[in-house]
Amino acid sequence: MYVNILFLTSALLTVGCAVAMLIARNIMHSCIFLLGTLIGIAGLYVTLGADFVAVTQTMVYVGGIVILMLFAVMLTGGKEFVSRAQKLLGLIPAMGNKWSFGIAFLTSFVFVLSQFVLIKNIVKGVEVTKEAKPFVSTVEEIGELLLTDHVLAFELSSVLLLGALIGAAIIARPRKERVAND
Amino acid sequence: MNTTIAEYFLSFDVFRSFVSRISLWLGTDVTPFIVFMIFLLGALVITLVLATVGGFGTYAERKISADIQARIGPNRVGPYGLFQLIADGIKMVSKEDIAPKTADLFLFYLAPFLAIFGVFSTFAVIPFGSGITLTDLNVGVFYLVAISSLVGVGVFLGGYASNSKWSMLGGMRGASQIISYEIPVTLSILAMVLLSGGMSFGQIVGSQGAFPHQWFLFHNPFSFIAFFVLFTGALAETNRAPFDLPEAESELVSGYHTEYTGMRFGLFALAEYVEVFVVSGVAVSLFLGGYNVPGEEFGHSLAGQGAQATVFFLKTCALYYVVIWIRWTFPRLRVDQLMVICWKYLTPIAIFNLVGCAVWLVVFDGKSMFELFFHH
Amino acid sequence: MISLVSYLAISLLLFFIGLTLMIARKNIVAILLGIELILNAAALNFVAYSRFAASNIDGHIFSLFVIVIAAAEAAVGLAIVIHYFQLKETIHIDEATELRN
Amino acid sequence: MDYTILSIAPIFLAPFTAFVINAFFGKKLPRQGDWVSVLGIGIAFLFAFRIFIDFYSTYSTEYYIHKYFTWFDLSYGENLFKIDLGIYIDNMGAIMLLMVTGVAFFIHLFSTWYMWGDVRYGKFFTLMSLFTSGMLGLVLSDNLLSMFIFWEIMGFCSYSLIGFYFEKEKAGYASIKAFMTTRVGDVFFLLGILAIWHTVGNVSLPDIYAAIANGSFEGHTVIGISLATFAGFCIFCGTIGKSAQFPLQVWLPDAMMGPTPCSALIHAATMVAAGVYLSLRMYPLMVAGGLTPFIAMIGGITAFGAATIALIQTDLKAVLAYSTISQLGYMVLGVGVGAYNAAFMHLITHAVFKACLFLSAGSVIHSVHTQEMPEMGGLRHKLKFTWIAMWCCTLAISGVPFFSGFVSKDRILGDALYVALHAGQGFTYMIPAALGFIGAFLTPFYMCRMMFLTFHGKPRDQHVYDHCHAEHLKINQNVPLLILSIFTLGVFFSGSLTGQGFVKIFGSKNEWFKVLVASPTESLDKFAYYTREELGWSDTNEKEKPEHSEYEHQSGFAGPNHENHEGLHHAHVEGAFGSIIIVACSIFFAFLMYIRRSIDPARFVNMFSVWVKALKNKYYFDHLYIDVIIQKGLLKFNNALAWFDMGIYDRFAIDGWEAVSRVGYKSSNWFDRIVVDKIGVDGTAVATNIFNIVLRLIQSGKIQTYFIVLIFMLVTFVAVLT
Amino acid sequence: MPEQTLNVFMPVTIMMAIAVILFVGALAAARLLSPRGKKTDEKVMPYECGEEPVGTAWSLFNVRFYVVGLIFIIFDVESVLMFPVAAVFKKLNEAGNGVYVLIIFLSFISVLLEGIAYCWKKGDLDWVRSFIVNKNIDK
Repeated sequence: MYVNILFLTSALLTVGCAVAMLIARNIMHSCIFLLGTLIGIAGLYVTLGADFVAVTQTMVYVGGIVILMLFAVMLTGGKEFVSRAQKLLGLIPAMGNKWSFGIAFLTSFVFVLSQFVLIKNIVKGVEVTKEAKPFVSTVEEIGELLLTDHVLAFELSSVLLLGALIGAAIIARPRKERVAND
Repeated sequence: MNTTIAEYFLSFDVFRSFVSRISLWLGTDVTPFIVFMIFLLGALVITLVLATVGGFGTYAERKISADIQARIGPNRVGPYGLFQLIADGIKMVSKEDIAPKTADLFLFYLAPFLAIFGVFSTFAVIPFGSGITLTDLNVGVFYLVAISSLVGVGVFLGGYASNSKWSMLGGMRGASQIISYEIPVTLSILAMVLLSGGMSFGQIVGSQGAFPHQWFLFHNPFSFIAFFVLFTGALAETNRAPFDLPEAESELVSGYHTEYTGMRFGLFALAEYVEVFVVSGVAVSLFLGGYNVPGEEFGHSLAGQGAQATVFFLKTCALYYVVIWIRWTFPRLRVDQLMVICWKYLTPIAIFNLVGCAVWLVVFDGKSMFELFFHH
Repeated sequence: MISLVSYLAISLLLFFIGLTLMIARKNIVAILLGIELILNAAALNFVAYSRFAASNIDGHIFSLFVIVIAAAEAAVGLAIVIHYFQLKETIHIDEATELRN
Repeated sequence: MDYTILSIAPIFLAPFTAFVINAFFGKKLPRQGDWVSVLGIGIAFLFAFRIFIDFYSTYSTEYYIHKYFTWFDLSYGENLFKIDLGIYIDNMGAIMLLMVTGVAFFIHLFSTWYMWGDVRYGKFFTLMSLFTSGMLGLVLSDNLLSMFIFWEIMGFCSYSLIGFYFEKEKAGYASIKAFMTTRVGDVFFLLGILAIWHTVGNVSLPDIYAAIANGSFEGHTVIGISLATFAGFCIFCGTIGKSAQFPLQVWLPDAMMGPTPCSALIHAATMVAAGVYLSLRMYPLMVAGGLTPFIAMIGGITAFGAATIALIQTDLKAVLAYSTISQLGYMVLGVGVGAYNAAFMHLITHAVFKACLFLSAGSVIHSVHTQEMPEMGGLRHKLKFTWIAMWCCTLAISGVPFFSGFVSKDRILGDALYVALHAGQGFTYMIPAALGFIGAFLTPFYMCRMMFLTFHGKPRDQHVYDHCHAEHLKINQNVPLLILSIFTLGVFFSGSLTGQGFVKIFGSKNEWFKVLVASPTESLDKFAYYTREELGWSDTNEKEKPEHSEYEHQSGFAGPNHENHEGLHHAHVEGAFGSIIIVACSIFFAFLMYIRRSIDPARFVNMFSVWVKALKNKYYFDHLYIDVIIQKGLLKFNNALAWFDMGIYDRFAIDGWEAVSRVGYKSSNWFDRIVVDKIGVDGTAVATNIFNIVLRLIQSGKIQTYFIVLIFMLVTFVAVLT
Repeated sequence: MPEQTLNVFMPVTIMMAIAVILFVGALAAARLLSPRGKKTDEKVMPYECGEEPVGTAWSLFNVRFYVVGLIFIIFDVESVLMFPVAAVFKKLNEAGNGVYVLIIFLSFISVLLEGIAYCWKKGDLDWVRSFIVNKNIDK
């Protein structure tokens, strides 16, 4: 009962916010709907018994990525989205127009359909365990897996993040010339 | 392992037989319903208590500041001005709700919700006693850190949506300050997770004891430092002085909630005051022995739970007092100092503590300083 | 009743929306939002399979690393967008055609 | 020997660590960290030597090391679907490791002299270390996926090394050209890996061999052709790109824009060797797919065509570059005609003498500060040591008896002759063999021409001659040349001077090379019942070492019909004598032409003026690729751009679906044509037209348009698959 | 589905629901009780010390904020990965694998330290040095 309610709520939140994200005309609102979607997905993780992943999702996305996105939106002109092309042609609003949406919708639909056809058989081939698994916290298992089977990935991810940090810091660093100009 | 308040109640034979009798009487198993009711009641009670505490926070703040400044403080409404809080509440509710005309209304209305949501969701894991914890998640501390980062989004949106320059500056500062100080706080918490061997509050509090020498605060030199890192970080995360730059009233009017009025402002303020209490509670649970009272058997009984909750509240309130004390003692930082303190002092120190705790754990096999000195 | 298929359906829907977002929007940040959705759809699939079809929880680890990579991707991607904006004063995707010739 | 991860991994890790150290701290180290790189590759060499000694003393074709772990396993039910990562060393791998580490070590050593004082001295060594470690990783890999990863690492390194002097515009273009051209092959390679993964469920080499032995490839088809053929073709395309085979040979001559030591590394030990090594590794697949005539043809054309271009080059390094392409053609020809062993042997011998040649050329260029041969001449008086070393290598590459080139190249030619004449294959192999023999005539000629023009005769440009520094013996300059030129002697590879037991090197075995490297096709049976045991790193599934047994003489060839040993031996004798005569004629001819000057080269130029013009333009390949395909397409595309930018949305709006599906259709159409009819496409109107339409649609520079095209490609792919 | 076993998450959900209800309830109460006056121009004007607001506030931003967010997210993710490892550290230490885990843990942290050292050295952690408003947007 509880799981079902949680699932339904989370699924509704996820899909609803995703759709809202799609149709929102304001990029700031899109970001906030992304937040809702991500929290919904965290809820879905909970219904799958993945407590650690759920909380990680919340921590990284809510605390990190969404805030970063909001900052980035502010830095790139915020809501007032200026585009030279827009002025030129006057028919391509930044958030897409009905044609771009139409094309995108059809393309994605075809793609998803083809993927559906492709994986349909694989899904059938997967043996689904029917019996209910008792909920056991995954923290310890994840910790041990990270230290044994996936230790390389664990270590490498730190290197990846270091690379991302350095790379992004170099790219985003305020320009020296700009300082001089001001 | 995962114990909830419902499991605590169901561990009493009396209660279990009571439930089974009702089940027999109704002809169906009512345990899930009872569990739900316990959760609901517990949640309501805790919300009520903490909201009141948060309300009293404003009162305490004014009273203590008055004390420090040798004034009297609120003294008109009720005895010693105790009902000031109710008066404030009524004032909040009955004020007109104004939104700036250029504001982004959707986000303007959403922002206080995110703040409230982020703070209130953390109540679910705060350990008031070994039984009086709504739920003792295995990812407890982690969950608390994660969900409270919503407040940062709320603050940012509050600043953004108002479309006022003061708000914008405050929101920016608030968001970047909150996320920055999350790092040393998380790393300090990580050190305690390391020492206790689990992320659940039950585990962390359970591996401490009632007496100060069993607390993680005095477990080793690193954890001693880690407490101060955490406490400083917590002050900044809750925008308390001397880190109250986002709402620095002398420079930014009122920061991110400049444009908020009435109940919306009230909710922001409530979230803020309650959050201070929550982080004090977390600091108490992580470092100051939490709800621990002497005696194993005693702790499980109902009276023991009362004692535990009392101990917890006392410690937390003491810490709350320190927070207010600090506010009225230290001057506010500049924004560059704020960043320097976070990234150049607190974070390296926190990493150092983490490494120190890990090495200590391996070298001394998890024994605390006192065990090493006196256990022979 | 909740089954594997319900999760897959949600995941497919998220993927669909993410893809549409990626193609339809002209704002680079919005495209990055779409990518986040797609990554999340994939991560959700990992966990769902791990719960319903696998005996281990490797799927959780995978989705953990998906989140890690998403964070790195967002950080670098947004940095590039910001830098691009500083150079060109626009983040309209159709104007980002410097590599064309 | 009991191998653990610690006794194998340093071969890759030592250069890689050197790369990491140099990349981060190179500038702070003394001498900008060059010694770190040299030390790293030296350590790798020691470990490789240890492994080689072990394999050599075991002396068995059955002996191999295979250690792996499962990276991830997505198998469901009966269907294998997983990826293992690991190390696979057999005799071939061991010899290859020794060669790569050894040659790379000497090249590194030489670079410390050659590059000293360069602006980006430290960066050069950083990249060289990464380059070498990429190659070593590729040799060590037991599966195609990690091979591909290292393959791409090498691609990146060659890009940055060729464009090392990026101040020069030409160098920048050359690096982009190299990168983009090899990328064409890489895409096919990846496609081949996917095809194999799809069929076998794993990309590990033993598993692929087992799958071929068990006939798992049979019955599968992709777009109408057999899967083995498809996969083999795709993987061979990787070789074509990386080893600069026809028709993707255009990048290698330009690759000389990089510093000379890096050219030496690219031409000898790493980049181009990787391509041939890959096709040797996947040899059973090529055989199973029936691709050998095709491969032989490509090899023959390359060997011949490049040799002809080399005839008229005046740039010292260009001659060497074309000779490399030509020699690589021989190796591929060897693969095609089933001379597996000989092809590999040629890879090794070529690596040694080509490294030496390039280093010598570097020595010359460093001394005279020019690369143009007409400005040189008479340098033997000043660069005595280099002169001797270079002559050794020239004789080796020419195929003069007792030098290594003779041992290997003539075995390839002998096999080619055999399959062409005696193996009952009809005319299939005739043309490649004939081309190979003509190439064998041309090789000594252009090499001797190069030598004569550079070192002999009178100085043609007195200014250059006077400014040439006389050679002083230096350890880091001359020792590499000395040692590498010693190893151009055939005796090291055949075990004895003649193969019959005369003048043996101490401790060597007769024809050890021929014995040790057995074609995997032969031993496919050993993989037929091969079942994987799940073993971790700590365990080992080496084969038991067999008793030290005398080797029974048996042919090491498979693929094309090789049953008639007698005929094979006969063909070899014929081939050997034939090629000795050819070489002698050729050298004599060059002697007459460039020393005695009794024949005027100009006469030949006049006689074949049309052809020479084609040669000067490198057979118009650059013209075809750049002027026709890219320029013409892009030019018209640019004109259309203004209209198109305005119109794209209208287009989508009005006939959106039609346009989009036309992109998919036309692109695949274009794809087929460009691959199949590439030779035929010489700027005809039809081809450019199709190209224009496609380009106009997909080259809009708008990411989202690309995205839509990509998705429809994928959808088409799925539609084809299901 | 295992319904009983997920009960530990129920209070979390309930708490969240209460937060929602509280928010909605408080606002509804305010809506009922508060006076609603006429929205004059002065009243709904963003506060700018009583002056007419100049331009919009949505263009005031410093790249520094983004760099801070960037450093934060990287550290955040790293600490997330460290959490499960830290949680099993004690257990594995008792099992005798402490040194192995310590080495892995320390190498992970050392990379983290490298990142902070880099940013420190490059001045990304300083605020004042480039406290410059991005003027592009104001144009």
